Amino acid sequence: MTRQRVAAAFALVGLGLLSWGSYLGLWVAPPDRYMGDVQRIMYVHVPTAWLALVVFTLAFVYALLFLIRRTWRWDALHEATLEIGVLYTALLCIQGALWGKPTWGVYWAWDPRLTTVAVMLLSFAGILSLRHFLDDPLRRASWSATATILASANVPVVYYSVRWWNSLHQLQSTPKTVNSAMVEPLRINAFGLLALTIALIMIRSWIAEARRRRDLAPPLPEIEA
Amino acid sequence: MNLQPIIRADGLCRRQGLRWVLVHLNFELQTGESLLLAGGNGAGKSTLLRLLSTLTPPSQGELELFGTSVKVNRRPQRNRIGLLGHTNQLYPELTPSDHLQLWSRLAGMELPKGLLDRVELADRAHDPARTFSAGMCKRLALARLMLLNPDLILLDEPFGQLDAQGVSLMQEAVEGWRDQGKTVVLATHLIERGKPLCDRALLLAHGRLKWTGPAAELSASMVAGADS
Amino acid sequence: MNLQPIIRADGLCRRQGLRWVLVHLNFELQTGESLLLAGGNGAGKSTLLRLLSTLTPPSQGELELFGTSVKVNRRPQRNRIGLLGHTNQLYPELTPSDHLQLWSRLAGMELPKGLLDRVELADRAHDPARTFSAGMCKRLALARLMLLNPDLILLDEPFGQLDAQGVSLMQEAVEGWRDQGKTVVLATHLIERGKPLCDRALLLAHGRLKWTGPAAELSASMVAGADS
Amino acid sequence: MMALLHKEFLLAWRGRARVAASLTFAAATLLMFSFSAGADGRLLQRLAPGFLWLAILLASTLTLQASFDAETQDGALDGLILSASAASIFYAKALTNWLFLAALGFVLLPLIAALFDAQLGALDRLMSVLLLGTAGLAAPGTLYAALAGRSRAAGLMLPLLYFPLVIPALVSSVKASELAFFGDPMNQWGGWMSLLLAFCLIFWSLCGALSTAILEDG
Amino acid sequence: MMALLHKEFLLAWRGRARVAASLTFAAATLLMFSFSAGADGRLLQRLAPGFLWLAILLASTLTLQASFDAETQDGALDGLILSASAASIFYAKALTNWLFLAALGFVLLPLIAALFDAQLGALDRLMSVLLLGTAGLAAPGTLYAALAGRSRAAGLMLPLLYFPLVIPALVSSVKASELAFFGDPMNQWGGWMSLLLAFCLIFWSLCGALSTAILEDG
Ligand code: HEM
Ligand SMILES: Nc1ncnc2c1ncn2[C@@H]1O[C@H](COP(=O)(O)OP(=O)(O)OP(=O)(O)O)[C@@H](O)[C@H]1O
Ligand SMILES: Nc1ncnc2c1ncn2[C@@H]1O[C@H](COP(=O)(O)OP(=O)(O)OP(=O)(O)O)[C@@H](O)[C@H]1O
Ligand SMILES: [Mg+2]
Ligand SMILES: [Mg+2]
Repeated sequence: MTRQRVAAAFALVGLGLLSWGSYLGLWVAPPDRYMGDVQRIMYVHVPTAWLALVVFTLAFVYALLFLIRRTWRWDALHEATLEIGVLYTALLCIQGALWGKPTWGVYWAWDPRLTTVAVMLLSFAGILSLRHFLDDPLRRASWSATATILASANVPVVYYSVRWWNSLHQLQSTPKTVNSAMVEPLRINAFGLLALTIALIMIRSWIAEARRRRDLAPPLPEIEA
Repeated sequence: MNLQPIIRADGLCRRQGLRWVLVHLNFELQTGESLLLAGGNGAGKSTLLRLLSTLTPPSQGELELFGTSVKVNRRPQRNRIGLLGHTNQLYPELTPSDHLQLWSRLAGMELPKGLLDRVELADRAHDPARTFSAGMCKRLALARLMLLNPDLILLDEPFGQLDAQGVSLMQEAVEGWRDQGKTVVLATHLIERGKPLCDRALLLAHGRLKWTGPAAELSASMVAGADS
Repeated sequence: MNLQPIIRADGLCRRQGLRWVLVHLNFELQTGESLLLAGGNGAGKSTLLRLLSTLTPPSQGELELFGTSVKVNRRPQRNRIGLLGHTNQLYPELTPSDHLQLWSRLAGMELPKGLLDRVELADRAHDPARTFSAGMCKRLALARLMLLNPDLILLDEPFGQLDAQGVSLMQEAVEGWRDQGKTVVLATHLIERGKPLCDRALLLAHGRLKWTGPAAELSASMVAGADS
Repeated sequence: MMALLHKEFLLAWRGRARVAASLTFAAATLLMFSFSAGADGRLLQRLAPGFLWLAILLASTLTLQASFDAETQDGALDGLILSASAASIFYAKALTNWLFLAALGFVLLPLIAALFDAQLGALDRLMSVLLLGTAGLAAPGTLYAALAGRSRAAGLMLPLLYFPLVIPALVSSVKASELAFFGDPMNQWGGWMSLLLAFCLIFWSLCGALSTAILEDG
Repeated sequence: MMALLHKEFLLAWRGRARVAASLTFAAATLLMFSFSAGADGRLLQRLAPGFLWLAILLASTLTLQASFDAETQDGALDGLILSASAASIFYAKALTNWLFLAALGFVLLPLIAALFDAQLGALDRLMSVLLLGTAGLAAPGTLYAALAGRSRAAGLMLPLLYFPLVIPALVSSVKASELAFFGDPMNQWGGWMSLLLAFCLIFWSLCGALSTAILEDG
């Protein structure tokens, strides 16, 4: 019971902070000098980006822990972080594309950060789909953990190589010093999303664990001679 | 020969997909004993043999082979196990002599002469395995076990697809292993053929252990009755 | 029942790769007769059955089924032939009820009730075939033949992988077909099981016809002797 | 024929995760293309129609092969050949593959538009190119998949036979898509489409006729 | 390990027709690329290095898959796992695949030069890029082929996992080849090669370590 309370508390705090931050971002903060109101997407975009990275980092950690410890808890958390991470990166790409159209004039640019996000999305979506095609729970857990480790090890290399690949075609404006009226909603939203993410990971990993328990604990322990 | 159990299953369970295929198996097998696995279609014989080969891990419960749990490092156990399952573990493009060479090199042993003669494949030694008939593939797979001579030998329907000569070859091989003190586990529906080769029998039905005892006491009616 | 031969082989030869697998076979089978194919491993039984199913064409010689050569249009013949070979002809992802539905629709017939019950797969009617054990797949393949009820039924090692119940199911099926005047050709190494089901026997060795006569006269020693 | 179609849809439905995976595969190929072409946005935009069709082509090899894998794995095709005519087996499979490929193309369109900043100029034209072009791929592809699936090196044989054969379909689809994407000042679209249509007509009938030779013999 | 290597070479030798086929396949892909990129000679020339690597990448998926098909078809892998360590199975396969891909690359070079009218600038550089780049493909590819070959949708899973992973190797190989093809005024070749080398080192060791989890479990 207490676990559920903690998750609910995190979810409530997260939602509360998110709505407060979004209120500040949408109505209180001043519009951007160059981009105008469109720039307000930033208040969700940047927290989504940060959290996506955090969640994938966690996925890597959980995958490693599973391979070392071989306990199902880490697999449940691994599954949860994989799925939430893929969700966030997908959202990130959609938000970014919606923002990119008015600011850059294109939905997508082959800029290192964006490209890395796309590669991450594909890599981890592939791992989710791999999990789907493996019936045996142990195989699923250890093979997908392997794939997660490989994919995570790859992300920095991708970033580095794409940045270099593309060094001549910088499209993105360098992050300008954001004015303090903008910092506050950003920070609030980031913490809100963090709390919500913690709640989501908890809940999703319970689901995974419950499924595994349903799948794995013998429902028929009739002891016979 | 020591009397340490070579196989010890304690609450052994295995789940495949959504189904519990093996449920709470408890049994032991001493080194040098040979075991007959009986049971109807879908009873779980093949699944149990794969568990014993360490190729699939138990979903629950404990399985010890050669005195150590299969959850620990399986490499040393694996070198002592030979499996002849539903598949023959052959490379379609390789010839019998390629296969024998590969297996003996992998095991780091000399290739004994006349092995292909024994399984009556000598005249086809240089044809790729994909051109072989079902029984010829099985014979080649048998040659592998004869070559490697592992300590624990797992046979899934060893008499299937073999002609009369092949069957007696298989029977001789099993008897030879028993004489050498090897442990043989044999799953078959032809229990009349299996009984003389085994000391003990284990009857499975729907993944549960229904009966275990001396092989000679197992009868066809018991197998037929176990399912219902 | 007419006395036209349902199968007539005249100098039938088949070459696989570089090897003549069947050499100058001459035999006839009357409608309603059933034939036991015997022979050692690699004798050519499976190859002959595939020829009889029209799935592989003869390399030389003449093969007539239902009175017409297989070189002419094979479509009408094919609808009257059922083959249960080394493969079970199942789709791994489809369930037994999917399979039955497909087969009955293809043949344009009603799906009789209780078919899955007869092969004891009713409780697994909605599991994909890839999760089935070897014997369960074979049972489903048998259900196909029971459903289609073709005029010429070709069985390659029908008793393999089946448990005792499955074997008697298969025996009953064959007897049922014989009572209906269907023609059954059955290749097996378990000749004691095959003999009571067949009128005539045909002994192959290295692709040649060694002997043909009443099934009851075939003995294990003849089969063993034919090879050498 | 209806029974066969029903079976194909059933197989697709039971393997629907595979369908989703092949979509991701196509997206991955698009990404790979842009990496090997370089980061120049203008260039990428220009190459977009070609990439669209290459992605479809590559995804089609995989799905074509998978569709015959299911048949040959346990010899199911033997049973089919005994109870249905080669042409009906062929057309049922070709039709399903066509629908699948066309659907794949429709899903890739917005992706292409976003990734390569290609305006989806004349959408109706694009749609018809997709429909016709994938039809041009499906018929020879299915036939060759049947042939390759029963030869020894299935994975390799299929593209080997199939790629050279569909070059006309590919070229005219790419050209017609280019005209639909970037405008058609010289009114050539109709010409390419007729070529495509001719290709489809020829190969849907020819492959149907030849399917007998491939599925019934041997 | 030597026994395993010997087996791999034997398999390749017995299946040499397949090897020839994959060469033809790569050539066919190159042809498809040039068709879908259009007939502009200058453009083609510029895209040649990218297409070379794409062709190698696509051919590699096929050969990687074929190399595990032989193992899983009749359960031979089961026997191997019982008698050899996962790492030795993995390295033997990865090494053979590497050699094969490198050889494929060498054979494609003159073809590329002819098809796309690309001068083979610095041949020694090209050779070393090919060696290192194919090494970068071979290690993760072999691991994922082992994994995909035993999951349900082998043909799809392999490229799905493998493509995103080898993007750095692909990008740096393409870049390094471009510099070798067209000259290297800013002396960046060494940088790309170090990146490639780092990628190879990371993944040859990481994949070897992880092969245990994939080949020994389940
Ligand atoms: C890890 C991933 C990402 C991070 C950390 C990130 C971070 C940021 C930050 C901090 C800004 C604000 C910059 C400013 O206001 O000056 C920004 C702007 C922007 N981002 Fe992202 N982002 C990520 C991924 C993406 C993706 C995948 C897209 C998809 C198209 C995208 C599209 C944009 C756009 C269009 C802008 C505004 C344009 C500009 O300021 O130049 N971002 N991002
Ligand atoms: N992947 C799977 N998913 C679900 N059930 C499975 C799976 N694999 C096997 N089973 C089930 O496990 C049971 C035991 O299968 P197993 O192959 O061990 O039987 P068996 O005793 O060898 O039978 P047979 O005599 O027919 O070979 C069967 O009921 C089968 O349906
Ligand atoms: N593709 C091929 N190339 C060369 N020889 C082949 C080929 N296919 C089969 N053969 C040979 O044909 C012979 C007969 O094979 P077949 O499968 O018909 O034997 P069988 O009587 O069914 O044997 P079994 O009892 O072992 O099943 C064997 O010697 C086999 O090696
Ligand atoms: Mg079994
Ligand atoms: Mg046979």
